Amino acid sequence: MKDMTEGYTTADGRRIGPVLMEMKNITLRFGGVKAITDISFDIREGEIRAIIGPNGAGKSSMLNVISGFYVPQEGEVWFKGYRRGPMRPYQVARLGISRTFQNIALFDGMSVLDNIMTGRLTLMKSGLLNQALWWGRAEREETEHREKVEKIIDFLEIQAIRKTPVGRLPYGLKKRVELARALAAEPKLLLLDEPMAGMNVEEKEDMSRFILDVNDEFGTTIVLIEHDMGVVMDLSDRVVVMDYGKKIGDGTPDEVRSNPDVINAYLGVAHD
Amino acid sequence: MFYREAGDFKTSYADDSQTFPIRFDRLRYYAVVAVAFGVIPFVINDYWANAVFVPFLIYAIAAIGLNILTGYCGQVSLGTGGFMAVGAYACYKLMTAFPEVSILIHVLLAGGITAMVGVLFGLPSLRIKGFYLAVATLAAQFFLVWLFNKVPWFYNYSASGQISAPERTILGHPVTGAATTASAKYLFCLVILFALAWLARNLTRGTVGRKWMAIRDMDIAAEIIGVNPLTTKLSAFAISSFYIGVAGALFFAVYLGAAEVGEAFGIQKSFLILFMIIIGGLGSIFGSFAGAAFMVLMPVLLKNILVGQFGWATDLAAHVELMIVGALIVIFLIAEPHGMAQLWRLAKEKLRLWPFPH
Amino acid sequence: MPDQLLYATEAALNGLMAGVLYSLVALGFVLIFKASGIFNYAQGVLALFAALTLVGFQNGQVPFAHLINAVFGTDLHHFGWQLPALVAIVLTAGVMVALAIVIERYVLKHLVNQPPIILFMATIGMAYFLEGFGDIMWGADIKKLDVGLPQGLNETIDAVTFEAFGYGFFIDNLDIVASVVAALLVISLTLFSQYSKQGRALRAVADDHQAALSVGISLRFIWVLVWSIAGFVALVAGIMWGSKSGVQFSLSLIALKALPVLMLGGFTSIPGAIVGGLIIGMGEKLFEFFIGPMIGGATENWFAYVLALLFLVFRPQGLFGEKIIERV
Amino acid sequence: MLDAAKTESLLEVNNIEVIYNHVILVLKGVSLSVPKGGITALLGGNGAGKTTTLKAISNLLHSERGEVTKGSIIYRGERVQDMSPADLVKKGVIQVMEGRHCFGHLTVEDNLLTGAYTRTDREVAKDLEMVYHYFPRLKERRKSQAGYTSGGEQQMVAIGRALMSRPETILLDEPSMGLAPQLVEQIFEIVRAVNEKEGVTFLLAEQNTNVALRYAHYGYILENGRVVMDGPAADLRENPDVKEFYLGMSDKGRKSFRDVRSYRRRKRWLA
Amino acid sequence: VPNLSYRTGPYAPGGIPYADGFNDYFTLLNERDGGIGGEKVVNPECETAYNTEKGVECYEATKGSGALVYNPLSTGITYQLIPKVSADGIPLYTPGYGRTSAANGKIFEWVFNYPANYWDGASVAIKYLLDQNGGDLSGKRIALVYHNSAYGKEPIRTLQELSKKHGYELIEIPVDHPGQEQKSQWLQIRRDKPDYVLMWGWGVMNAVAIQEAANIRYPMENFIGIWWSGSENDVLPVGDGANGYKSLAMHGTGMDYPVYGDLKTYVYDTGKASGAGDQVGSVLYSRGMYAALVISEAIRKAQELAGHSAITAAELRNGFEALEITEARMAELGLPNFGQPFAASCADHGGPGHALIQQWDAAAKKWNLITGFIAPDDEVLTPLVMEDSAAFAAENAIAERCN
Ligand SMILES: Nc1ncnc2c1ncn2[C@@H]1O[C@H](COP(=O)(O)OP(=O)(O)OP(=O)(O)O)[C@@H](O)[C@H]1O
Ligand SMILES: Nc1ncnc2c1ncn2[C@@H]1O[C@H](COP(=O)(O)OP(=O)(O)OP(=O)(O)O)[C@@H](O)[C@H]1O
Ligand SMILES: [Mg+2]
Ligand SMILES: [Mg+2]
Repeated sequence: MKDMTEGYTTADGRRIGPVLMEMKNITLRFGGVKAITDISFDIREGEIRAIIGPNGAGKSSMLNVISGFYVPQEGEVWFKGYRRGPMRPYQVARLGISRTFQNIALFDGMSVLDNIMTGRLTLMKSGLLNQALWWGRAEREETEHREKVEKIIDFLEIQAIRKTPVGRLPYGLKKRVELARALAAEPKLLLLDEPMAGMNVEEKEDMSRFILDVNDEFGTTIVLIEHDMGVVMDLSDRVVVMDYGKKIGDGTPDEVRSNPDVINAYLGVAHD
Repeated sequence: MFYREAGDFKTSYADDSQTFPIRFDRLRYYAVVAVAFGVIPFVINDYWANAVFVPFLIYAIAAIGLNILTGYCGQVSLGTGGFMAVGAYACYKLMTAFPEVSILIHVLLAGGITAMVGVLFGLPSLRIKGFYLAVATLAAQFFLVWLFNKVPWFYNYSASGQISAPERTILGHPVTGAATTASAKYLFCLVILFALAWLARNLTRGTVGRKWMAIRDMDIAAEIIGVNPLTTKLSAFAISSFYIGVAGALFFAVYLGAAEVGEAFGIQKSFLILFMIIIGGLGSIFGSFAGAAFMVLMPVLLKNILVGQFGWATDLAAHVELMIVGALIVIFLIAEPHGMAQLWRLAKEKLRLWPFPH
Repeated sequence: MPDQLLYATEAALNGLMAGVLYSLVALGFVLIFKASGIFNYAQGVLALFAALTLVGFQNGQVPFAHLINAVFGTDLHHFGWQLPALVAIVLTAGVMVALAIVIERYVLKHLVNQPPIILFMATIGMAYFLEGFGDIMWGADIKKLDVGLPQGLNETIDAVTFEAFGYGFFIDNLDIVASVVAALLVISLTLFSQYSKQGRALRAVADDHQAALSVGISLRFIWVLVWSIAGFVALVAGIMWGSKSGVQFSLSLIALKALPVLMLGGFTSIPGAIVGGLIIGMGEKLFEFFIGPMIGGATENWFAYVLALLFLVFRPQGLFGEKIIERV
Repeated sequence: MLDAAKTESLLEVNNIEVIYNHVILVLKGVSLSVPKGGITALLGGNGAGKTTTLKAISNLLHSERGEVTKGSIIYRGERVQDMSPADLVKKGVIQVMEGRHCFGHLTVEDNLLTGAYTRTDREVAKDLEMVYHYFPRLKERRKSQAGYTSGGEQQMVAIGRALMSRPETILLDEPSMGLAPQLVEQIFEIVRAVNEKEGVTFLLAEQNTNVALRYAHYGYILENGRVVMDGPAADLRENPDVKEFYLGMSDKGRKSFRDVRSYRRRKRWLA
Repeated sequence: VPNLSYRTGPYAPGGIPYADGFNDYFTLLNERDGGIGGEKVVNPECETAYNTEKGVECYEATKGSGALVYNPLSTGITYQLIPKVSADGIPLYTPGYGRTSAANGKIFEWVFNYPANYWDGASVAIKYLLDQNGGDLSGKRIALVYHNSAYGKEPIRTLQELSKKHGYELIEIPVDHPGQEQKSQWLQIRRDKPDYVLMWGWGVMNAVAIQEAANIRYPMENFIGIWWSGSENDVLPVGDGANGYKSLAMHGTGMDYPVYGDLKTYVYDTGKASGAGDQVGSVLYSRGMYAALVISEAIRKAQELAGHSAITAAELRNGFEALEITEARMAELGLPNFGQPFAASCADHGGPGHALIQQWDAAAKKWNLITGFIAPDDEVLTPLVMEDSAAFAAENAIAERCN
């Protein structure tokens, strides 16, 4: 076993750091429905951590717990070595956690560019008056941030639709814009909820490439929920498997793949 | 083919976030401004000023204000009339208490006071959403009107509760009171509108505007990506109320000259301004102008046509006018739910493609 | 009982009754909101229009007399008949159905899938139109509406309470009738929307127009149905309010009294409209009665809203409204 | 296996053009023919126009400010373009919309029952049991509001709802989206079962080309608003371009998503 | 003479008959006499819907075309027009409504509100009650039910002053626009059992109030409305319950006046009647006619003073100021015992302020006058008028005239 406290280096030479976030004994209920039951796992710096499980297992709920939208009835969330107290989601975002959503949550009334710019809101500082007069800091800031955003736009290859209102985009491009918005915040931890749903193989390949590049270039830690086992197994370093709100497996893709519980509950047949 | 935007030739991002990125648009804008400042003041008469231009300018301010709240931040408000009343009464109290201070300052202060009141009534928006909020803002509407009607301090204990604007001057020209000339009224309102529209434009194209729009389009997602709903919504309420307060102050002091709160700032006003922004286009400054122009001009026009041209009896004309206004609103909404601003955009899109469709 | 308590009870009872009258208007709102997510501002004008039409039929007024006379120089006013109330009511109900069909055909149909605020504005446009139309059709003068409902002090209650407390309570007969009618309406409408196939379809339409279309729900039919029912409810409200105050433009402003009721009860709940009405009616009457004189009176307009607002802060969807789904 | 050439075609789409908002031309002449009792797949990348095609058929375009400006849509020999979606459902064509579109405030069960809105027979309860049999997860959640169920559960509701109307033809828009792998197989098994047992015709838009081509009889590939290729599913599966770009197979079998990092441009059939 | 009327909106039922009466009288003059002094009077109508903004529009639209005088029948529009007409030099005639202190001609050069105003009305009502009670109201309780607006609030000050003088207790009960629902107000009255109820209402509020009063069995003869609460519109919808209700009146009503003969010949029978023609003889019709009559007399006077017939607005003002209408003149005009005689002066734009009391007879559907003209208590009113007009003068830096 590798040294798990201080991190390790993967086979392809990426550096995985110490634990960034730790979920301890999380339980989340909605009235009578137990969405998550006593789940613990950790996320290491720089790794791609996948969460898989059948529909309704509680994966998205887990992301919502991480991003502060759901408050679990029991359990603790530790981030960067500190216990995270009760926080509103926007405060969590300011810690450097950003995400995409399963049911696309873009701002339909805005252009692609503006949507991505909203990702940088937590980083922009100019005041109301400044903005109103469009002087000095406001204008400078706008230009600076615009440059950064343009880099992301280039990176995700969505230059052509920069000014299109997002409402008109097809599903797959929306997902890409959502990723761009999340990236624009320059997060430490990026949460992706089914980023490849509704894409064909080629588009999935593109998306995989983006995810890997983000992880590589910026060292961003990524939590990924995905139903395409090919993608999960190829991309992730470690996988948590949930079923009916419980954790039924946790480990490297290979370990998970051969876990009989997982095969039984989720995979159906052994995937290669 | 004069409408050209072949490709994106901007070389800097600052250029790209200009208000009018297309040259032709920019020219047209300069032309409009030139006419508004350089021609109209010299030809305007009492009728045009009082029946058309001054109300249009003032309503445009109010419409921009409401558009910030409703069009940009997504919080539907039916309390506009009440907030205009706050502006009007604040202005009245200031004018009578500090006669030596410039009316311009009074108007702005009145806006400031309205902003504070707006924030107060904006607090419930943190929990209440959609139509529930819209109806809840009626509480502000009715309460404020009642307050100004009931507390004699607000109307300086006058016998009937009416307030009348005393004469005040700017640079020696009266801008309120009976002696005001048409062009003074017009210019005073125009200058304020111009400045406020410019500020609104700046606010809406930058960070603040994006926060508002994010809240409008999907408040939960906005909060998760780091928008603080409290400050964002309240800032929208504050700024919107500021505009509406200024509009209320001008409405009373410059336009009407005397006002009775229930009549001048009743719920009808709230609806009227809401109409303006919806017909004009939610989330568009240009739309606020277009909507205000439409709602001010149309009844005047209809009346002049029906009564003046066709010689109908006034009551018949008034009823037909109501029907036509109602029908036009519906027709407009059916033709283009996103308002005149969108119609304009689509027209431009078509023009740009012209003469090759698609 | 001490006097104050007696007065309070009387005020509260009357408040409850007034609340029922508000509820009658609110019911129309709820129906339409439930069925299509449309916040129908025209409900008040609908009530006015229904009442005008009813009076017109009853008195044999010539519709559009004013216009006809103006155009043809004739002097028409009345057909010279008097219809029995029941016949007039049935005819008016027919007119309301026709109106529903027209509204669907020329307005709603073209606004499928639009954001709620657009639909709301369209109903305001319709309100303007109907107002002008009603005036042209029947004239803007004040009219007396009498379909034979009892009005005024209820002797029995007065006598009984006088026996018991030494102070006779004032309860208006009209209010009693209104309460009975409202109860019947609420029960039947609740049954309809809870237990019929159409009821389920209504709620589906409110949630998602497109999806409703995709499963084969005919928006057309649903809307005509609901607007007809709402028109009928408006007729009932129009009769009650018209008997009270005569029929003329101001009748349409009762919509404003229904809004806080709606807000408090929840936009989507039929029983909510009644409960909301009762609470609002009682609250505002008691407030006006006891606190009003201290702060200058005429508090009813805003108090109802403030009361509703307070409730909303604790339950943003109103007492019985459907929870607003917040998920990502 | 069905032979497309021999069976009569139930639905004919002839050279349709679709314009949104009067300016955005999305479909530029799409023709399809859906054979009776077959499963036809509509494939293509993001924004190719699959959803638009399906909506054009089921007449749901109107509510999105889109319209069919050219061409015709014939169902059982009858022009259906000007019919209301409700009438079309009565004729037996129902669409499962992309992105689930459940009635959020209704319970799962009520959602399913709305599917039976157009039916007048007495076997609704039986079909409800059938849907619950297909999707046991829904039975567990039958009393909860659909708005609060998970993404996959909503997808099941949407499909189940369509089945409840006992349609003759189902237009399925991305049924596999967001479903767990074994459920994807299961859904396609259901599609096949319903198709074979009850003779229901399917037209399905799918991104998951792999599965879609395994279950479909015939396929169309759409790109940029045009049909660029069509043929029996088996043939398409063997086509090298389809293999590479839609199935993610290279000569050496499936390649890892980790390895596709280098920049690479998709081959276009149309420039 | 523009007619700023309102035939739509919440107050249409009041606006329609008034506008009809106003128009018909001028039509009569034109048809019968060929106008006034040979000049035909045109009175273009402009719909305000009781709305101040439309009022402004109407004012601006008509003032350019040689408008001589305005009569907007709305207190709100009046307030707004006062500064405007003063600047433009056009008289504003507001009989029985508007700004009461405009009676002080020293300050309000361009505004005339004779023959009577709200404060006169309030005072006359109290006078009448004094009469009924043998000159003593002390210990009595009088409730004022009023429209919660500028208009409704007008009498409060006067009634307060009078209560000091006569020792009655005043209970103020406001009713918000539009006044459809007045349960709590009338329960309050039922509880407090005031000896008398006065009402300053307009529009639907009147009918509802009278209905509620009937419902709680309030003795109708103790319920007195201002002249704006005393038209057929207010009592007819209530039916029998309204029997015995009283209201003030500035003038007679009904069709028993010779002028109706001429109106019939020259106006109604020639199809020139304004509106639907079904309002003839009603209280508000009579009032509109009365206003037109006063204006026409002022025009006559002005023509006389100016020495030519095509007078200007400023000349008309002089006519208004010098106007004197005697009973003999009224009889000559076909309206004997219709209105009170009065004479204006530079300082007095308010007239004597006398008023009648009328009572509704539900069976006959008819108003009956039950008193002669009663004079107001000028001792109390004059200082109030002075005070209020002085405040206006101070606010607007107006110097007194007529000294
Ligand atoms: N706000 C809520 N109220 C009630 N129940 C909820 C809520 N959110 C989630 N649930 C329930 O919790 C369970 C887990 O939902 P979740 O969305 O986390 O599933 P998931 O694992 O993401 O599934 P999928 O793969 O289908 O998206 C589901 O059964 C869902 O119905
Ligand atoms: N309402 C609309 N208004 C304008 N353009 C639209 C609208 N809906 C779709 N489009 C455009 O039509 C094109 C085709 O969209 P469509 O949704 O049919 O694609 P699709 O093949 O279903 O893609 P996906 O696989 O992503 O769902 C896209 O380019 C999209 O931008
Ligand atoms: Mg999920
Ligand atoms: Mg699609």
